[in-house]
Amino acid sequence: MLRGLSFAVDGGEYLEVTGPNGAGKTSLLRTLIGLVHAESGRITWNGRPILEDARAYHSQLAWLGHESPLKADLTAAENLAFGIGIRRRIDAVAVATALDEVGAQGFSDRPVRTLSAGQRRRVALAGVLLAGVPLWVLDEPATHLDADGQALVGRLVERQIVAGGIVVAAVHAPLPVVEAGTRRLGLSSK
Amino acid sequence: MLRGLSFAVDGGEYLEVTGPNGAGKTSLLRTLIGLVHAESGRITWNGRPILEDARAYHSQLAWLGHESPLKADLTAAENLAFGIGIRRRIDAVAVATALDEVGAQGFSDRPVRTLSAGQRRRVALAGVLLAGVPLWVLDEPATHLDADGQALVGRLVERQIVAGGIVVAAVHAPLPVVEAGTRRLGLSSK
Amino acid sequence: MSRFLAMGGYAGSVWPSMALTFGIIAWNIIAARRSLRSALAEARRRARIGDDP
Amino acid sequence: MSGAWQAARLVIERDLRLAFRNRAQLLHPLLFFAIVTTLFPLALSPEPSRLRDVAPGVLWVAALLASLLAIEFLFRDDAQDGTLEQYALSGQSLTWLLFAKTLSHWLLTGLPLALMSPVAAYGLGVAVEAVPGIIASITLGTIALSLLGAVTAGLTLGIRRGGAMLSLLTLPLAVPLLIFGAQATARAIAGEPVAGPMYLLAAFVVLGLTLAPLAAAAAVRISLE
Amino acid sequence: MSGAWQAARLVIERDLRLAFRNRAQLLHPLLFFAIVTTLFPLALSPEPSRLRDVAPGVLWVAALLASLLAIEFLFRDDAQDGTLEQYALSGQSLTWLLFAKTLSHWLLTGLPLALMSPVAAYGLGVAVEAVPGIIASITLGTIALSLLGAVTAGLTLGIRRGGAMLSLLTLPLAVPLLIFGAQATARAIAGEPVAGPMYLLAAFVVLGLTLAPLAAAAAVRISLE
Amino acid sequence: MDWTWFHRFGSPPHLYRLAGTLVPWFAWPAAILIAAGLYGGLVLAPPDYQQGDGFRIIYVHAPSAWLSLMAYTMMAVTAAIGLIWRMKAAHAVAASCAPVGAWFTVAALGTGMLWGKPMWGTYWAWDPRLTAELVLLFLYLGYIGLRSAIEDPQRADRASAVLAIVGVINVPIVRYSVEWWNSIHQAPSVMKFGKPSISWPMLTPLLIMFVGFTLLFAALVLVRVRAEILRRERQARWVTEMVTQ
Ligand code: HEM
Ligand SMILES: Nc1ncnc2c1ncn2[C@@H]1O[C@H](COP(=O)(O)OP(=O)(O)OP(=O)(O)O)[C@@H](O)[C@H]1O
Ligand SMILES: Nc1ncnc2c1ncn2[C@@H]1O[C@H](COP(=O)(O)OP(=O)(O)OP(=O)(O)O)[C@@H](O)[C@H]1O
Ligand SMILES: [Mg+2]
Ligand SMILES: [Mg+2]
Repeated sequence: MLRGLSFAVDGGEYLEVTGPNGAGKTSLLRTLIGLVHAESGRITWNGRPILEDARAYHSQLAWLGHESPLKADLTAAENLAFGIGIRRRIDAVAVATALDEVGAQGFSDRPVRTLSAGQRRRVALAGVLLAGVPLWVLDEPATHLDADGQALVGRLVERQIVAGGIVVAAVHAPLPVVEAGTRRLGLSSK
Repeated sequence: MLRGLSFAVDGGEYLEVTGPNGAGKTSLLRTLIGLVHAESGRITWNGRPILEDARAYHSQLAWLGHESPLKADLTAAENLAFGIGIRRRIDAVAVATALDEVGAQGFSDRPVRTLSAGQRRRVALAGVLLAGVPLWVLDEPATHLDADGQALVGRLVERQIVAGGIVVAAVHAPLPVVEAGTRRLGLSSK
Repeated sequence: MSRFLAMGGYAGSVWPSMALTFGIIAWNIIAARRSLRSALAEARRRARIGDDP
Repeated sequence: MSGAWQAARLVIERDLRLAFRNRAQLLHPLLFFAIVTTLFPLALSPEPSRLRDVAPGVLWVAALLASLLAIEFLFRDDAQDGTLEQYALSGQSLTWLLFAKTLSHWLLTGLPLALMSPVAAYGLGVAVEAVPGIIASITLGTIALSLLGAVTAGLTLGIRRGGAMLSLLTLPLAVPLLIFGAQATARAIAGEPVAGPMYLLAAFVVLGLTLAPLAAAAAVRISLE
Repeated sequence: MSGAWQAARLVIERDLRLAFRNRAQLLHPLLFFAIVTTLFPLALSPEPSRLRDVAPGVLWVAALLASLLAIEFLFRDDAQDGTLEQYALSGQSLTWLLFAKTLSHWLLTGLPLALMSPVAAYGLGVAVEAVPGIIASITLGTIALSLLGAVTAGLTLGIRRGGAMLSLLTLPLAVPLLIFGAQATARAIAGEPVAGPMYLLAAFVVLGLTLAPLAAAAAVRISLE
Repeated sequence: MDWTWFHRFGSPPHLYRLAGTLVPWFAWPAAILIAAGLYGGLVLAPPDYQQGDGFRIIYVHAPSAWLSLMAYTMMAVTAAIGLIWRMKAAHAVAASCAPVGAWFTVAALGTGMLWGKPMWGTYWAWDPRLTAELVLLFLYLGYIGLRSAIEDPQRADRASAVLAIVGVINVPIVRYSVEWWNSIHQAPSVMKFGKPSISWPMLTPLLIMFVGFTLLFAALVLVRVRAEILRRERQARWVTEMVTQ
């Protein structure tokens, strides 16, 4: 499906994947994180194929897909405490700080079931923040977000790359991120 | 939740509902179409309360929510033939034309399961077109769509209001629709 | 008195039945009043902080 | 505007096509029925005379559980992907569309069960003479169950883990069907006349046909809200 | 990086909290078990002596079906909302996380079933002396079933209507458990020694503990692809 | 016909106050009647010539069983009223009947089982009446479970109302099962009481107990109705005014 693609991303870079519907953005990202095995080609992290030590690789990355991985019956804060807790030790303060940062302080103690589409997306983004890992892979991170939320995503991405991290995101509208450090990868449909 | 809201929409008008995440856009639209009962207040269509003859009202409107109402195991064309068929008689030609219009000709005979997020959204939009009704109520119609898809949604909305129909849509980014005939309703989050 | 308590040999059934029934009645009285009290407390709490959640 | 018959035809055709595109679903209740009726002889000692004694009970409990499992899917997929919402907004009578859905559900689950019951009965050592009675009673019973299930499935739609509630709500209401159905089957096996319990089953079917679609539509509307 | 124990504790705590927030789910297998064991006496003739004869079969088939139903939910919600994907990408051993999940699943379904089995047994006319044997055999049986179910639930995750395939895959593999379990129960009821079938059940548990989490993790990885 | 009384009755503040005033008028007579019935049943009534003193369980068993049925019927009727006329107060009554009815079903089952041991030699038999009563308990549990599973009170009201109405079919089954299925019947020692031969000293306390239990039920439901109304109306002005005074 995807063919003739080759790229490398360095620390401090933001790779923006664009392309028309069905171009293969989602497929590309899922391959990058090792959920889908590429039929041919190699994906390396720090020079080593990612599947060689998948657990070590995964402990360095955070993934946000089309759907937000939240339990409808738990509150926003509980979702993060459990979801991120299995990756690294975090306390309630860290969770609250992350929820503040994404503008979720107003609804952090409500079951996710009662949140609107955009509110859920914000909670999911807080999870990415909390993971505290160098590599972020995000599929349309700004869907359902309002203008303010779009700007927020831009700021978060910027902060991550300034701190030396890497962000790979598939988007339809470019994120408001400073040009320096941003690279674009345009997929064409077929 | 929503309070102090009052508006009227006429034929040939496009009402764009905007507002931050959690402002109540989705709730407003679901109340408009009569799926949720307003605790107080009245919603009328042609001067009569919508719940007085809900079936007559519903036969005049098409609804597209956050999720696209498609069966994963049916092809795009089958989905439309069955889904719209219960509303009005349509033939294969009408279905094919509508799918062409939303740029879905390339994948109209593939099971929806294998379509990308944006491709599904296009098929759902074709369903709205095919319903052939005066009132469209759309919740974030352009999610997951590429730039070309956004323009498409704008064109479709324009055509509908030029033909004397009404479109009510909740959006985060304004749709590219000519200003004449467009009215904006900004909800503020409490 | 002890003859009354013996219930003609059926004490093992009669008294547990009475205990069960009146236990359930007592519990129902307590539960009903508790539910009213908690509803009042909840209403009061809401009235204090204003009616919007 | 499509006529009511046209709409019902499309609802049924869509469900049948989906089922045939996804064979596993079609086989599920049958398989479950087959497995339950096979497990019993394994768990009990397999003496033919004792098996024949428990045959009506085993057949009916298996049929009941198999239909019950299938009921969970009656509206679930349609609710999740928004199809039910579209039905409610289609301008057609929701009662009528749901009736069509219930009918297609029975065609896909109850009917195959009824047709397969003689095989299971044979496995339990039942004589051939009892077959018509068994098929008839299971046919009526599964129709009534599908109708009842439409109501309870509608009620449990909005609920997070509907499955649990669904069994809790459906099974008690299904108890009379089980009792009369097993009675009819037992009589059929013993060669006695089956008319009595069968009339009662038929009465449940008639009651269900008149009331269940209405109640189901009310239930679905409530859970869409 | 959280330690493995910490991670397992969080997985279990999350599942338990979700279950207690949603009581209906917690009650589901129990209710199903109660209802199935109630249906049987209704469908069969309710003579105590005949009921006692079929008691081991009824108890075990009911327990098996109840666990089987619960197995469908073992991974389903987590797969749908992306939690399983996050587990696979968490940097922790997926085998270990899924083992924790299986454990919490047993705590929520198998354990209550085992504890409730004496009540159902009483309803079927079984004497009190048989209770320890029944509890022990159902405890072992449900542990083995949960482990087995983790593998089959993982395998059927990617499938649209996994339920059908799940029963089809799990039940045949569960047949040995059913046979030895029912045998142990029958012996307990008859007052005979139960050690023989019980050792076999225990052997299945040990086998399951060593192999099932590995197989489940492999299955889940495949279905995420 | 003037329907204003109907709507006035259905207005939550009115029903709230009315229930408040009525509670003592039901509760105290209930207490007195139950005490009197108990004394009459346990002390004054002579032992049954066949069952001895064992029969005295009837004084709690039969009224509990009767309440379990009455509560369900009342729940279904008020639920139907609430559904048809969209009347919140009726839903509140229906919701209040459920826990009380469920507990008395437990009482009927428990006392029946305790009675069954000496009379039939077993706590439980799969008799149609016993089974139907057990099914009634499951129906109550289903109703309560369905309510608690739906957060939105309006939706919970209407969904559970549909269930209550569908389930009402079980009530006549419990009631008349003894007559319909003569095949697997209760032991004849029970049915003797059905005959007019039962003596007045035995019957009078039973009748007193019936009235007492019914009044008790009314009082319990009224208290719960007040709580239910408050929960539903917590945003209403009259509630805020009332609690802040
Ligand atoms: C778990 C066991 C039992 C259950 C569930 C049960 C249930 C019931 C029910 C539903 C009623 C009907 C109340 C009414 O129609 O108003 C009733 C009445 C009665 N029961 Fe029971 N019962 C049980 C055991 C017994 C036993 C063991 C006896 C006596 C040997 C007994 C004697 C009576 C009598 C005398 C009445 C009142 C008059 C009548 O309707 O015949 N019950 N019981
Ligand atoms: N399971 C599948 N079987 C066959 N084709 C598939 C499958 N899943 C996706 N595809 C196809 O692969 C292509 C790429 O899909 P992908 O989801 O990666 O697109 P995308 O770029 O993310 O699109 P969008 O912007 O709409 O999200 C699409 O043409 C899609 O139809
Ligand atoms: N079931 C519910 N219970 C309680 N609150 C709810 C429920 N559903 C939605 N809400 C709340 O109602 C408000 C409006 O939600 P709604 O989904 O209408 O927002 P929206 O404007 O569509 O937002 P978005 O842009 O994120 O889609 C939100 O604050 C949301 O949290
Ligand atoms: Mg995509
Ligand atoms: Mg919204």
